Amino acid sequence: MSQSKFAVDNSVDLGGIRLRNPVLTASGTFGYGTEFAPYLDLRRIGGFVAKSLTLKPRVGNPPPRIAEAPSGMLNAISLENVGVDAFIREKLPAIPDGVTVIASVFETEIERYAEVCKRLAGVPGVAGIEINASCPHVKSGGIEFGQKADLLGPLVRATRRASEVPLLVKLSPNVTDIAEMARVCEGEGADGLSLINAVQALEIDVEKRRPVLSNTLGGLSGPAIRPIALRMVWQVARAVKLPICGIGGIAGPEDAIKFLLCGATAVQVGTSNYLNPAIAGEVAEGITAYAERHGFARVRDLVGALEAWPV
Amino acid sequence: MSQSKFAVDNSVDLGGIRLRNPVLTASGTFGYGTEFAPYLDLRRIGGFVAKSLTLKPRVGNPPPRIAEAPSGMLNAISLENVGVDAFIREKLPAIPDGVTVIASVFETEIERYAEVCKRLAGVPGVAGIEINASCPHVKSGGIEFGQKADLLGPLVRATRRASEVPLLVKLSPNVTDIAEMARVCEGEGADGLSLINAVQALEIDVEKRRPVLSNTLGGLSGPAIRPIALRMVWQVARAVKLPICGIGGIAGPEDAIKFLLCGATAVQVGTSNYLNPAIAGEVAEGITAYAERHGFARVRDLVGALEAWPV
Amino acid sequence: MVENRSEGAANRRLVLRVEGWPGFAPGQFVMLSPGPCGSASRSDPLLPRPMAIYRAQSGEAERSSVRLEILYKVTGRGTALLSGSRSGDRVRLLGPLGRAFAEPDPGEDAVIVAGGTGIASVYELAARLAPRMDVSVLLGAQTRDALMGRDDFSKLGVRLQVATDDGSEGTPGLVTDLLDAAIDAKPTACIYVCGPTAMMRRAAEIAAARGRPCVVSLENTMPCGFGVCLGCATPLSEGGFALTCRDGPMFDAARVAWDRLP
Amino acid sequence: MVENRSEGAANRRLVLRVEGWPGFAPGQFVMLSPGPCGSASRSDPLLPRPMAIYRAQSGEAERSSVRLEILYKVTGRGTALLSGSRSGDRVRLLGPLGRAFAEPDPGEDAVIVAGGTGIASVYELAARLAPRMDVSVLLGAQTRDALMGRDDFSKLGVRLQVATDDGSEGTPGLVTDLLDAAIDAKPTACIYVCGPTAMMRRAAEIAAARGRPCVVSLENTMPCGFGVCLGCATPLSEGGFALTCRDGPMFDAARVAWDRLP
Ligand SMILES: Cc1cc2nc3c(=O)[nH]c(=O)nc-3n(C[C@H](O)[C@H](O)[C@H](O)COP(=O)(O)OP(=O)(O)OC[C@H]3O[C@@H](n4cnc5c(N)ncnc54)[C@H](O)[C@@H]3O)c2cc1C
Ligand SMILES: Cc1cc2nc3c(=O)[nH]c(=O)nc-3n(C[C@H](O)[C@H](O)[C@H](O)COP(=O)(O)OP(=O)(O)OC[C@H]3O[C@@H](n4cnc5c(N)ncnc54)[C@H](O)[C@@H]3O)c2cc1C
Ligand SMILES: Cc1cc2nc3c(=O)[nH]c(=O)nc-3n(C[C@H](O)[C@H](O)[C@H](O)COP(=O)(O)O)c2cc1C
Ligand SMILES: Cc1cc2nc3c(=O)[nH]c(=O)nc-3n(C[C@H](O)[C@H](O)[C@H](O)COP(=O)(O)O)c2cc1C
Ligand code: FES
Ligand code: FES
Repeated sequence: MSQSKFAVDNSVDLGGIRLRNPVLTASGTFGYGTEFAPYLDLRRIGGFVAKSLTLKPRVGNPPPRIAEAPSGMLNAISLENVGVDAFIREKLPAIPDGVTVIASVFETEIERYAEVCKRLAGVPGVAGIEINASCPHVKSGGIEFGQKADLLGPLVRATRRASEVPLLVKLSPNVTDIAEMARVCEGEGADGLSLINAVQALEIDVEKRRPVLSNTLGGLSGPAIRPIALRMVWQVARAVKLPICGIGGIAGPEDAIKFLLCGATAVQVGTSNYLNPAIAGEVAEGITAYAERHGFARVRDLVGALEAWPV
Repeated sequence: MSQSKFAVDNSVDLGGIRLRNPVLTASGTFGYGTEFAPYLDLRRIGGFVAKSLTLKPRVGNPPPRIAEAPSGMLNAISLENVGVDAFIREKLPAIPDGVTVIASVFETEIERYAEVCKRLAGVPGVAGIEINASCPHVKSGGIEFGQKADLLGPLVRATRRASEVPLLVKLSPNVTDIAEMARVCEGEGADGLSLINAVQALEIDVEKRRPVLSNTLGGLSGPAIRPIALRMVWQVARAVKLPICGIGGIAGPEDAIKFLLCGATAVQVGTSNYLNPAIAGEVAEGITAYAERHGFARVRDLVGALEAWPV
Repeated sequence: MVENRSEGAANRRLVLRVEGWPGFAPGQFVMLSPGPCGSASRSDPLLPRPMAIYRAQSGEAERSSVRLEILYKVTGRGTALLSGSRSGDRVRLLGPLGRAFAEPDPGEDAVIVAGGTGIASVYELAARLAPRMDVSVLLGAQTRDALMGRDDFSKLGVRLQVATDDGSEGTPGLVTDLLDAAIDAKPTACIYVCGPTAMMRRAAEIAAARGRPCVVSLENTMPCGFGVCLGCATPLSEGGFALTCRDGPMFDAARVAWDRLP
Repeated sequence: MVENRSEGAANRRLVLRVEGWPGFAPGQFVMLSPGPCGSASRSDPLLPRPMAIYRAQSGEAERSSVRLEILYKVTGRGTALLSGSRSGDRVRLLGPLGRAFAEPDPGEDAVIVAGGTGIASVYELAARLAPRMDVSVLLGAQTRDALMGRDDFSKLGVRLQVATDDGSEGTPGLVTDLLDAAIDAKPTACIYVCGPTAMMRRAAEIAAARGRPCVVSLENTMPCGFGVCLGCATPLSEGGFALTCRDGPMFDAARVAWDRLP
């Protein structure tokens, strides 16, 4: 282990998206980027994934949309967003130069997913597209696209065809076999995988004797899900060759490093942005410091650098 | 809401197992019962589920077997137990009269599961059998019995035939559709369902750059998983008529009440027993106090007493 | 943390020394860590708690640091943990956040109606308006003990009236019962309201019936406080939602879809 | 909590007032909540921390309460949180747990070897054996500053020797380097060891080579401390595992499968 200081190369390549460093921020937790300007110089991080977009602007669920949980929170925001056209027209231009933006897309039908991707294709400033597969497939009675291989496959195929932009697929954790879903995406030509989305969960108000969320169910995020996310990233890294963006409960540099060691090429910070809007920058700098301390000249050499136990 | 004090009827019927009150303790977190005698009068709780038994005594994984996690812990104890015969011969007789004991069974093959159930059948003091379906099915390369309907169905069928004792099936949370697994168990004649078992997870030691657990993967338990467990209990309660025993992160009476409101007939306290060996008694008494305060004459009237949000 | 003392009932006053404070406008709030930040991080409870800025006084010596006061009530886990913290502890704070109360139109007076912890949101408004116009303040609480900030308000030179549910101080009953008479006395007043939802709704109805403009300060679960999580939706009467943290917490009462508040 | 003060380097001394303490035997431990128990429950960090009972003195007035002392080192989150707690705070404690050190056979002397935080586990043993036999205590630490409990041991009337890695106190080097000479001086001694695994292993090897009985006090992650979670397995040379908390933490060194310790 080297103690000498040298310039660490922080850059990584996430399925064709070249990132200054491996720390992104997660869709839905970073607005459209500009909200963070007072707290964080966006050039300190690798980039951000914008709030998921639908074809038309949508309003979300009635309140309460949020419930606190042990080391986590539940949200049921639903589809609320400005719509893809307003994003391109108003939100993208407001983002400073030199900031990598990944657009996130979700819809209720495959054709609509593809149409949103088409509109994003070739728009300057869109470095990549992330397909949020955790959206319920309306015709299948609430099951998410990301929960069934035969819904996910066609979705990836259609969105792959819709644009040349690097395509990440964001996987749902609410599955028996995450590796199977990853293989489906790889087979259909995705450039990378993001995982995990929030875990389906429920919180109850015992005094009112009803679910806290007006939507009843919500997505659990935050440190509570981190060990689950790490497991899934580790499983997926062993199942496919695609680069992985690790997500789930990252609250500091150590957490991000765990994902890298498990095989993630980059990470996304989610819920923690709310608690400390500068956290993603601190995570990026902490990774560099760790690489220095442990003698890794390139942060990408940390990816998958996990030692196994003797069997 | 009545403020008057009256004698609350705490008893519940869990698939033919009559319980003094709805609070059990979870398999693997309560040893064989006697370990808790210095801290908790076992008559304060509804009963306990003993450590899962295999046909022959087994030793578990090498250390480290435990990793701490945000609001939870990971364990990879594996199959360590005294074996069904020693349980019947030595452990059961040591348990004081009037304490309801449920035996838990796990094995790597269906025939062995059934054999353990046969040996437990008719043994005085065994009030019920809980089938731990979270055991990897050896021939299917690590997938758990509880993760695939066509492994789970035959398992429930065989163990159902092996004894007349009330049969609970403990479900794995590592599935896409927990309701489907519940329906399989109902179809095969189970008397009740216990859920959830620990969630498959991974924790990394960044300084050693290796998994904390010698087994790499472990089961996440504790408050972190409670919102996931509540969601699954709620889903299962809407899918089947079987009574449910709710498990996952219960740390106090409020948590147990959440499970009852979601449709669980009884609950099991797990990890929290380690932090406070008297907690299960406190949970039981807290439920009674809640019922009194909210004017429920019978604790079982709390089961499923959740109000829905207006749609 | 400079001080954290009981103010009667479950109420407490927190005094923080804050460096680099940019100043604030009445009605703004901060996000406060749920309990002190100890020597190591803990992820439970996770979310920061929104708390109105009661008032902020410049430090004597150092220009950049202020004494920031917060009046809070212990209601759940986060506020209970906060109540256990002591002088010398550190808390994490983000703010000031949210929009300020809109000032009354020229020539208008102000009637401020506040109940429970809502009182903490309106002190600064009363303090800033009092030198410039005629201000009536109506404060409500369940009991005399639970009444926050009474003594501070009585030093402001405002017309102060109190109502308590049990009549242990001031008029027995709801503070909104005093509103009609206050409007009678100041027919051109703008009405400012902060308190429990039912109380704000009632006050808004009275103001509407009397044709007076009414501004309410709403609460909502707020994970971020600065408009990014979309968690704090307030349903609007025109349809759709506003974000309580970014578009509020102050709203024109007529814009709020009271029926669709949880 | 009566006191929580620095003892040099990252070490601290915790003094607790405990009611209804049943007494304890040398080598036993308690499970301590990771940080103080505040005014509301927090589930992170979750697990209690095992800590040796350094010593316990009966309270002057009340017979049932004792002053329980723990020497600990701040290594991670739980101990960092503990270090932030102050006099008056409450901690949750379960114990005494585990088996005691077996006494030397009649006619045997005792050589006690302890390093780092392991020193905290052997003070009471030294204190109880000293009046009855010839006791040598060899203490090791990285630096003089990091050496725990030195002054307490020097009051016990034991033969005390110190080694530090950097030579800032006593002999430079490993404490186990002193063991051979100590056995030379006391050829019939029973050897007691507590410290880092590598050090215990080395001491066990020396004891075995000299044909002396050797007892080691092992560490392990312990969620429960009373034998129910099966989380604290120590691999045995005879095959299988023992539970560190229930069957130990003291083990006959010859029974431990050192190669299979993590
Ligand atoms: C803009 C604004 C200003 C506020 N100013 C004050 C003030 O000055 N003094 C004061 O005592 N209280 C104030 N509140 C209410 C205060 O935020 C809650 O009482 C507090 O969050 C409760 O936290 P808890 O941990 O004690 O309760 P818990 O029930 O444990 O909280 C669980 C979750 O629900 C949220 N929550 C619970 N009650 C409320 C509530 N009424 N409003 C918003 N979120 C809630 C918490 O923030 C947390 O995320 C304000 C709320 C808002 C939105
Ligand atoms: C029987 C016994 C007696 C002990 N006596 C003392 C003592 O008197 N003084 C002292 O300073 N330390 C003692 N230790 C070690 C002490 O328990 C650990 O230093 C402490 O648990 C670290 O907690 P943490 O939160 O600071 O570290 P973290 O790394 O945050 O802990 C994470 C998890 O790992 C466990 N863990 C980490 N290190 C150890 C360790 N060395 N041993 C056991 N569990 C560990 C923690 O308990 C926790 O569950 C003893 C350990 C055992 C088993
Ligand atoms: C309030 C909130 C809104 C979210 N909205 C989106 C979204 O629009 N699209 C998406 O792909 N993920 C969304 N997520 C999920 C996050 O991007 C992330 O996958 C998840 O929260 C896990 O990471 P974390 O634990 O770091 O928060 C949202 C999460 C939260 C908490
Ligand atoms: C150390 C440990 C050992 C366990 N062993 C078993 C077991 O043998 N059989 C079983 O069915 N479940 C076992 N479990 C799972 C628990 O019974 C329970 O389902 C799970 O821990 C979730 O509940 P909790 O969050 O309250 O702990 C074990 C859990 C832990 C923490
Ligand atoms: S609190 Fe996050 S948007 Fe308002
Ligand atoms: S710590 Fe649980 S068995 Fe030893």
